[in-house]
Order: sequence, then structure tokens, then C-alpha cells
Amino acid sequence: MDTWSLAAANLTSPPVLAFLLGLAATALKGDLRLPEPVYQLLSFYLLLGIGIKGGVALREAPAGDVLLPVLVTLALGIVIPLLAFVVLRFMTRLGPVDRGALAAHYGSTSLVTFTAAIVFLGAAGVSYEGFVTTLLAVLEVPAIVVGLMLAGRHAARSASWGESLQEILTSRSVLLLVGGLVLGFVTGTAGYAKVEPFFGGMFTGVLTLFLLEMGVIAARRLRDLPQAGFGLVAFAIAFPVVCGVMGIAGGLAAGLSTGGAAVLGVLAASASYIAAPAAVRLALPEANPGYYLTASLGITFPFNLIVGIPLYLAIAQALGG
Amino acid sequence: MDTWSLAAANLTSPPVLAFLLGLAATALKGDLRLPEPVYQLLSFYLLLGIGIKGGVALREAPAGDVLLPVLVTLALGIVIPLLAFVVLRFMTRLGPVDRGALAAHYGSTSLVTFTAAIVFLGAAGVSYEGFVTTLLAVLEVPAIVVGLMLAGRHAARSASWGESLQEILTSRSVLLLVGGLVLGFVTGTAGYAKVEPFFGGMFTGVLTLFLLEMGVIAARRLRDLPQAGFGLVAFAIAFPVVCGVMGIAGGLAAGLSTGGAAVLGVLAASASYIAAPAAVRLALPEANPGYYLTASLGITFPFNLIVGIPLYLAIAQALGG
Amino acid sequence: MDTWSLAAANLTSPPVLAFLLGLAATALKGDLRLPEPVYQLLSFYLLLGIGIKGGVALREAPAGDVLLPVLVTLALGIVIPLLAFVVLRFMTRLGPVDRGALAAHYGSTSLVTFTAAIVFLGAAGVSYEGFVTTLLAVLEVPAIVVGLMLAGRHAARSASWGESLQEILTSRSVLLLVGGLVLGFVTGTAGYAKVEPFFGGMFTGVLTLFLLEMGVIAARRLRDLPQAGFGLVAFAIAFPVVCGVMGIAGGLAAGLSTGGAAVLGVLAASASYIAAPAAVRLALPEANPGYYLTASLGITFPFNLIVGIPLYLAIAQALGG
Amino acid sequence: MHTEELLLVTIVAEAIVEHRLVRDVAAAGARGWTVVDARGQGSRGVRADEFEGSNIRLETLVTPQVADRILEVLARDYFPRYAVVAWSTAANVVRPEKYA
Amino acid sequence: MHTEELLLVTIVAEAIVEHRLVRDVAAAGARGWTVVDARGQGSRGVRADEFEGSNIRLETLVTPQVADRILEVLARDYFPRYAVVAWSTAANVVRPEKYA
Amino acid sequence: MHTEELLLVTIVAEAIVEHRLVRDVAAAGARGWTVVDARGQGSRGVRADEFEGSNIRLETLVTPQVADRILEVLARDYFPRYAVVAWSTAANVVRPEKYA
Ligand SMILES: Nc1ncnc2c1ncn2[C@@H]1O[C@H](COP(=O)(O)O)[C@@H](O)[C@H]1O
Ligand SMILES: Nc1ncnc2c1ncn2[C@@H]1O[C@H](COP(=O)(O)O)[C@@H](O)[C@H]1O
Ligand SMILES: Nc1ncnc2c1ncn2[C@@H]1O[C@H](COP(=O)(O)O)[C@@H](O)[C@H]1O
Ligand code: NA
Ligand code: NA
Ligand code: NA
Repeated sequence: MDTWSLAAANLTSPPVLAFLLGLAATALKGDLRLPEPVYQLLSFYLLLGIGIKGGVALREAPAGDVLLPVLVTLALGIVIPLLAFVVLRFMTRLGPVDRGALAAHYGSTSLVTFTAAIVFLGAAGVSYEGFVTTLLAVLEVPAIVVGLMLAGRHAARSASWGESLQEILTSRSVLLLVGGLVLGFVTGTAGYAKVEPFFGGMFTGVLTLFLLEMGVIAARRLRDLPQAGFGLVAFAIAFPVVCGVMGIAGGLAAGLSTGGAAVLGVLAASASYIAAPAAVRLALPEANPGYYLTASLGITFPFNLIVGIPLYLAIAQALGG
Repeated sequence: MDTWSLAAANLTSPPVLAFLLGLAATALKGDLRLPEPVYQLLSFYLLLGIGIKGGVALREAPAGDVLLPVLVTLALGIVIPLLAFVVLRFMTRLGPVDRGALAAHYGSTSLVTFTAAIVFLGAAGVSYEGFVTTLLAVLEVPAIVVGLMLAGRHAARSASWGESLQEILTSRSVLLLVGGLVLGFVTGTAGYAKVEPFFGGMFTGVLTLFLLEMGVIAARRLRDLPQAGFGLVAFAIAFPVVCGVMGIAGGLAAGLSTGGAAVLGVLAASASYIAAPAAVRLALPEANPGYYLTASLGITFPFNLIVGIPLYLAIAQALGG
Repeated sequence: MDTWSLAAANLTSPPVLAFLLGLAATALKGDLRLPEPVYQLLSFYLLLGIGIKGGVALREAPAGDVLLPVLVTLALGIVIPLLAFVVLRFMTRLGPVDRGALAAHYGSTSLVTFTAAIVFLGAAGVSYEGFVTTLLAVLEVPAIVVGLMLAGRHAARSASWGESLQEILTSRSVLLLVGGLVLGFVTGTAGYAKVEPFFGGMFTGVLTLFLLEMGVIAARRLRDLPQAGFGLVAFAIAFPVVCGVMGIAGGLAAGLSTGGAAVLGVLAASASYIAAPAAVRLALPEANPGYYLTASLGITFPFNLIVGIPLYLAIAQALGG
Repeated sequence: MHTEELLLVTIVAEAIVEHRLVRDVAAAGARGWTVVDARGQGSRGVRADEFEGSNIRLETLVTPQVADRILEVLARDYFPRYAVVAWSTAANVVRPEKYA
Repeated sequence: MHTEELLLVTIVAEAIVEHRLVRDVAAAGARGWTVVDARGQGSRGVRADEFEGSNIRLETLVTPQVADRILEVLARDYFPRYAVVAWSTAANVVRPEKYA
Repeated sequence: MHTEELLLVTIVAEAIVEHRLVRDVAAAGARGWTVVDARGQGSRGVRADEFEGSNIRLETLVTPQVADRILEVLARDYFPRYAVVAWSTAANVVRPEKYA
């Protein structure tokens, strides 16, 4: 498939359409928000399922193939927040605390964007290394720590570093993702077969439901857009593309396939909106959520979902193929 | 299959048995009510899933085949509430406000009855036009408006018409059904394939769980039966049959297949218990829920589920075949 | 498969690994508890699904094959709590009220242990009588009554016997299990086929999620371990093994297959932690939950899940084969 | 710690009116409110939407004047039509300027 | 707005006793009540049904006499056996006839 | 029935601080607390975790001294940083020794 038909296929896939439905319904003042416990069930399911499948795949992969991509991902997790912190200095008038908060978000990564990319590649028939979920887990935490450190020098810290770090490492998303990886690794293909109808067959459907909710939440975030200012909006679109290219290039250099490099591009380009906001809110309460949530959730997330995912694949194919 | 074996197959299907289980458990003073958030998840799933499947089918249907059934359905949505309003005048002693409220309920339609009919036809091997979900969406709203108008002349209105109409049109059930139709239409058969295990494979199972809950709720409603009075009980059984025949006849006249006409019969015969009660409670607080909920949920719903669905198919086969 | 590979297969199956993940996450002070409504949905699903599948199988079984195992199970439900009451007298210093409470728990049985055993046998390719679910239902209630009677002579009763008995018989778990059995029996194989993707295909996956939660809860219970004392810990491990052997021997004597006898062993060995705690808390508030919950949930449940299930199968194969 | 006395108005209502109630409470001058899902029983019993099943419990810290306005709106628009119950208690707050 | 003072009795209890508690509160003369799901911690800690996990929080507007009867029932049947806490506050209500 | 007057301190806060808040309330001397999930709106509005979406509502029966300590901690560590609102009301309790 060429780039345009890939983009069209992405745009008309049920998950992306559900996201748009959530946006549209909220714009019409309808309320399609699912109750909190249901939201938690869906995200629990997605995190654990992604982890398990990644673990099963990791077991099949030769250790040598995994090491280099992991190192590149770690490097991205340190370089991207630093870059964001500096770039934001020029693109916006935000102070160091807000810039550190944004750095934590853009350095970390988004489970749902990753998941949508996986579903997209599957539908497009592009193969990728199954252990990319390991890269997701690797990329989630370090950037948050870097971002908090960048901001922390300028903020009255409300909690000790140790406490904040422990909260990040034992947060639900990290535990489920890493726990799922271990579970999948230990149980292997044979064990996984028994839960495949649940964690595999239903996956795209659950993602569709979840993205409908994400559409509702993103629509609410967009109401804060005026507060964000033009510079931040530009950052929220341009910076992911830069990171995406870095991720793709790094992935190809580390020996990943075209599909695998595209996924690493998506990981690098996507901004966290679960782990990072919680950590930042606790450790940096002075940072304004009107900036970091609006940027990551209101702008970057829809951009990546609709435009970014096929774009990064096209770039990977151009660079790698 | 002849009528009796159809009726028996319906009665011993898991969804109907689950409904009876819910009734029985409540009669035994057991509590099988699921928590509110779970109830919302199940209805969210059913509405969206029905919508999506209808949209996929709509895309395959020639526009010419759809137009006439839609017009007939619209006509039913206006005629049935008017008829109900008049008939109730003779069968009961209710005032115009309560009759308007009932007209809104009986003119509108019931998602779960429709869904049970779809599952029943599938099991009985009777084919029907996939776009009947469009008819469900078309029938849901107009009758509520007509019913409110009929009652409104006699009631102190608590909210402006505009507000009430907007609340109906952006209600969760309308948004999910119409949104699902659009989503299914755009994504088409290829896109649907990926979410089929979720929205298709699990459908009858989820419906079974949902009907168990409906049994619990209907059983509670039946406790208000004495309040309803004999006339209303008679109405709640006889009127659906009349509407069912009207729907079947109209459907056959509009060129629907036997199965499709049976579904339109079910739609016409069924009474709303989600959209209509919410709208009526807000716009007509003077109307007594002890009448409209007991009739639609306590009597008509079980009647249609257990007796009506196979009956309307038998009538459609007699008239159409 | 020999015993060791069975044990290894059990230990590396997704449900058991999920349980260990829940334990580990809680030890790391992470919070993987799902919201209450989700927990209720999962247990609702498991109870109803187990019931339905059991009912479908019951219908296929010749009545003669079922009668004897049912009688043996009833006998176990009376003998085991009496035995526990006496044995606890020697192994611990607990008073009669606490011993009666424990008798109720160990005489009754655990749905999730049963379910894990079923999944385990399925994976190990060991066949068993489908109607064993009937035995689960038969074993659930009588022991609770016996336990309450044993304790009741020594306790200030807070509720009349009738009230307590009615609460047990109309409790959610009994209603869903028995209701599911009836539903499955009536609908039969043909009706079940339509809900199989939901109640069958997804079953192991849902069990996996549920066991993760059980791990979290068991870990919390283990914090009360010091309170329990050595005698109770020894009881919670040794007594199930004795009961397991009794169940297996009884099952073989009643004509069950090796697999069926292993399941009856699991039923006899497992301790209730849903029906019994609720009944005991209401009827015997003087009994200390720090004893009965810690023993049944903190010790016996993990023991059976990890060691007991393959052990009972090995014993059944040794005795029966 | 300097505190000032305000009124805490608590309203229990059928869930379906939440949206309107919040709007009317704000219009009466309340600067904030907290809502919790609830269930309950009273003299009226029948509830339109057995499905939503539930009530909501809204509480708002307000000045006595705003409390009076809220109770007037309730008496006029809600008590005759919906299952609604309300009461007020005296409450001491820090940062009283936040609520007036 | 004419209001009258009543007592608002609030009871926090382990979820398993909800059914009985509601029955006993009604028997003591309460004409209505509102229940909310809650969690919490106190001096007792251990809860029978870790599964239900939770407490409930019941509140009921009653006359002082009914409040006294409720507290007596609690003191006799609940405090010694279950994890239950209760308190009462003064509350002003419109439509006092609804509660007596 | 012998009762004694204590203070009921109610705190509404964004859900993300629950863990810390409970720890700090206990450290200030509270012997128990009850938490309920809530939603709401105030003057601040923006919430970090749109996902958790919600607030919590914590209430604790305490002596006046403990109430003062709690309010001081709130004023120092919470009001400047998080969306938190607090108030106290007088409450009568049976078994006062349970709370001091
Ligand atoms: N005396 C009361 N104390 C506390 N809550 C009450 C009381 N009476 C009614 N309620 C609540 O208000 C709702 C509506 O009451 P009603 O309009 O009397 O049916 C009930 O569902 C209860 O949640
Ligand atoms: N001082 C208190 N303030 C508020 N709620 C309390 C207090 N003490 C106990 N509770 C509640 O009452 C329940 C039972 O308390 P206890 O019997 O002390 O374990 C706890 O789980 C709390 O929800
Ligand atoms: N006047 C008020 N009455 C009751 N609750 C309030 C009030 N103001 C704020 N709240 C609650 O406190 C939370 C935080 O308020 P704020 O910091 O003003 O945004 C809100 O989400 C409400 O739940
Ligand atoms: Na990133
Ligand atoms: Na109709
Ligand atoms: Na047992």
C-alpha cells in the first residue's frame, strides 16, 4: 500500500473512527463518558494484554537482537526530554517548571498511541519485532525522572525524590506492563494460547471502546487550547515529528525492521498522558496542567493517531526500504 | 420451523432464560443487580455494537431499497403515539399527561427487544435486511417528540422545548446508535472484521448478561402492577400486537423481506424504556412513572420478549410468505 | 504428563502467574486492585458461566451417573466441617465460635479454586465429568449450615436461624450457580453454542484477570498471618490435603473418572471465601475474621492453587489409575 | 486558624436532574459544589429511571443569602416535581473568601 | 424560607450489614435515608468481606426522639459486633413535616 | 444516650492526593476516617488527572486540637498546590473515647 491508502486505511479503522466519534459527540454536548470503574477496567486490560503479548514475543527473540534497540530506546528517553526542555525555551514563554513538566510528558510515551500503531501495522500487513513492547516499557519511566529533575531545581519540591520515584515505579501502568511482560515471557506461546481469545481476539474491539473515551477526554482538553498559546500548539505538532524521525533512525541503526523502526518512531513521538501526568501532578504541583495535558492529550495524541502513525511508517519505509 | 418450535426455541434461548432467571431470583428476594457502572458498560456495548453492524450492512444495501422502509418507519413513529393517546382514553382513566407519556413510550422502541429479535432470527435461520438498525434509529426519537407534544398542552412545562429536544437528540442512546451507524458505514466490512470477535462474537453472551439484569428490573416494576389497573395491563399487551401487525404490514408493503418485516413489527410493537423514560421524566415530571414504566418495562417488554418475537415472525410469514 | 511437568504447567499457566503477579505487586506496595464494580462483574461472569457449562453437561449425563457422586458430596459437606471443628480443637487454642466459623469455611468450597482446576485439567488434556459443577453447587451450602450450628450453641446469635439460612440460600453466588445450572440444562448444547464465545472462549482470560485481583487480596490477608499462629497455619495446609484425599477416594468410590475424582478432591480441599465469610460475618459476628479469612484466603487458597491442584490430580491418578 | 461560619447546603435528588441542579445551584450564586452518587429511600419512592437507579448527593458551601436562594429555587422548581430532599448545617471554613 | 431544626444522623458501617441497618433504621422511625458507598479505616480494621471491601455511609434526617432510638439500637446490636461508627449533627430543613 | 461533642472535618480533594492526605490526617492525630469518591467544581477547575477525573471526600471525627492540626497541614501543604477544600462542623458522638 502507498502512503495515501495507508493514511486512508488508518482514518477509516474502527479505533480511529471511534476517537472521532467521541470528539464529535462531545462537541455536540453529548455525554459519552463511561463510568470511572469501566475506564479503569479497559486500561487495565490494554496494559496487561500488551505486556503479555510483548512477553511472549520477547521469549522468541534472540537476546542479541533485543539489546541494541533497548539501549537506543534508553538514549531516546534521556535525550528527548532534554531536547524538549531546550526547544520549549525558544518556542514558548513558559518557565522552567512548566517546561520540565512538558519534557517529562514528551520524553515518556503513550500506551494507546503505541497500541493503535500495532493494530494499524497488523491491518496493513507490515511485520515488526514482537518485543517492541519491551521498548515501550523501557521508554516509559526514565524521561519522567529526567523531566522532574530539570524542573525540580526550580520548584519547591513537595515530596522527597525517593517518594516520587517509588510512586512512578510502582504505578499501575508500570506494574501492569512489566508484570505482563514477565507473565508472557514465562507462560510462552503455549500458555498464551489459552487466553488468546480474551487478550488477543477482543483487543481491537476494546481499543475501539477505549478510544471513544479518549475522544471525549481529548475534546474536553481542547477547551483549554486558548490558554496554551500558539507556540505550544506548534511545539505539540512539530516536536513529535522530530522525535519520530529520531526514533525511526535510531531503530534502523539498531537493526530493527522497517515495521519495528516505525513503532519506535511512534513511541518516541508520542507523549504520555497517564504515567507522566500523575507523577508530575504529585511531584510538581506548581506546573500548570492546562499546558501539559492540553498539549499531550488535546493536540499531540490526536495528531499522532490520525496523521502521525501512517506518516512514521511512510518515513520508515523511505529511510529503511 | 413451525410457529411452536420457534416459540420453544425462543423460550429456551440463553437470553430469554437469563431474563426469567432475573425475574425468579428477584421473586426469591435474591439480589442479582449488577453495579450501575457495569450496567452502563453493557448497554454502551450493545448500542454501539448494534449501530456498527447496522452501518456495515447499510453500506451494502442499494439506497433505493432503504428509502421506502425509512419513510414507513417515520410514519409509524407519528401514527403509533397518536393512536396510543386515543386508545388509552378509552381503555383507561388516565389524564392527558399520563397518556402523552405512554404515547411517547409506545411510539418509540426498545433496543433490547430489537436485539433479542435479531439474535432470535439469526438462530432460526431467517434472513433480514441488515439495515433494519437504521429503522431502529429512525423510530427512536420522533414518537417521543409527538408524545411530549400531546401531553405538553396539558402540563406545566418545566423546561423549554428546545432544551428537551436537544436532550433527546444528544442522549447517550441516540448518539451511540447513530454514531455506530456512521462508524460502521465508513469502516465497512473490511474494518469491521477486526472488531468482529468483540462486537460480533461476544454479542449474544453480553445480551444474556444484560437480560438477566432486565429481569431483575422488570420484577421490581411488577410490584407496582396493582397501581396500574386492569385497563393499562390490557393495553400493554393488546396494543403492541396491533402495532406489530401495522409494522409488519407496512414493512411488507415497503418491500422488506419476511424477516425484515418481522423486525419492523418488533420495532413497532416494542416500547422504549431508556430514551423515553429519561426524556419524559425531565420534560413531564407530572406524569406518573408508576404507569409508564410499569407498562413498558413490567408488562410489554416481557410479553414481547417471550411471546411477541416468535408471534410477529409467524404473522410476517403468514402475511408475507 | 508426569506429576512434575503437571505442576510446572500449572505454575506457568497465565491464571496462576497472574495470581503471583498480584501478590508481588502488593508486596512492592503497588495498587493493582480493580474497582469494586469490576470485581463484581468478573465474579458474576465466572459464577454464571461455570453454572451454565455445568448445566449443559448435566443434561448429557445419565441420571444414574450423577446420583451417587451427589450423595458422596453431600456426605463430605457434613463430615468435613465436623472434622475441622474437632481437629482445630487439638491444633489450635481457638474457642468454639472461631472453630465453627472455620468449619463453615473449610466444609464449603471455593469457586475460583474449582475453576482453576477445570482450566488446568483442560490444559493437561485430562477429561472429567461435566456435571462436577453440580457437585460444586451441592457442596457450597450444607457445610456453612453445619459450621454455624456448631458455633451457634456457644454464641449470642444476632439473627434468627431462618434469616441466616435464607440469606445463604439467596446469596448471589448460590443463585448464580444454581440459576446457571438450570439455564444451561434447559438451553442445552444448541443454545449454549451461541454464547460459547462469551462464556467459553473468554473464560480463561477472565479467570486470569480475576486471579490477579485474588493475588492482591491474598497478599493483604497475609499481613494478618502473625495473628493466626502456627497451629492455624499448619491446619490451613494439612487439612485441605486430608480433605482432598477424602474427596478423591469418595469420588472414585462413587464411580467418577480419575479427572472427576480429582475435581471432587479439589472441591473438598478448597475453602470458601465468598459465601462462607458473608454468612459467618452476619450470623457469627463474634468470630474473628483475622482467623477464618487469613486461613482460607491467605494460606489455603494459594496452597491449593499452586501446589494442591496438580497434587490432587496426581493422587487421583495414583489411586484411580 | 482563622475560620468563618458559612452554611453547608446538602441536596439529595434523583440522578436525572443532576445537570439542571448544578446549573441552578451555580445560578443561585454557589461558587463550587461536590457531588457523590447515592441511593436511598423516602416517602415518594418511585423513580423514573430505574436504570440510573440512583440518586445524587450534592453539597455546597455558601453564604446564608445564597443558601436562601438555593432553597427557594428548590421549593419552586424541584420539590413539587422531583424526588428531592435538602438540608443545611453550619460549617466553619478556612479561606472564607473562596465561597462568597 | 421557613426551616426547622432536625438531627442528621450519619452511620458508617461495614457494607455487609447494609440490609439490616436500613431495616433497623426504618423500624426506629426514620422516614427516609441516603446511602453512599465508602471506604475507611478505624480502630478495628478487620473487615469480614475483604471482597465487598467497602463500608457504607448512611445518613438520615430525623427528630431527636428517633435519633435517640437509632443510637440505642446501634449501641445494643451493632457497636459490640460490627465495625460501626455514628454521629449526629443539627440540620435545618424545609418541609419538616416530611421527616416526622 | 450519653453523647459528647467533637468536630467533623470534611476535606474534598483531587483524587491523586488521597494516599498522602490519609497519611497526613493520621499523622495529625485522627483515629479514623471515611472516604467517598466524588466529583465537583470549584474556582480552580483544572485537574491534573482528567483520567481519574474525580475528587475524593474524606471526613474524620476528631477533637478540636486535632482538627486544628489538620487544618494547619492543609493550609501549609495542600491549599497552595492542590485543589482542596475543607470545612468542619460540630457533631455529637456516642463512645467519644473512640476518637481521642
Ligand atoms: N429523612 C431522610 N433522610 C435522608 N435522606 C432522605 C430522607 N428522606 C428522603 N431522603 C433521600 O431523598 C430521596 C428522595 O426522597 P423522596 O422524595 O422522599 O422519595 C430518597 O431517595 C433519599 O435518598
Ligand atoms: N474518627 C472517625 N472519623 C470518621 N470515620 C471513622 C472514624 N473512625 C472510624 N470511622 C469509619 O468507621 C469504620 C469502622 O470503624 P472501626 O469500627 O473503628 O474500624 C471505618 O472503616 C471508617 O470508615
Ligand atoms: N463551595 C464549595 N462547596 C462544596 N464543594 C466545593 C466548593 N468549592 C469547591 N468544592 C470542591 O472542592 C474541589 C476543588 O475546588 P477548587 O480548588 O476550588 O477547584 C471541587 O472540585 C469541589 O468538589
Ligand atoms: Na515520547
Ligand atoms: Na414502538
Ligand atoms: Na472444602
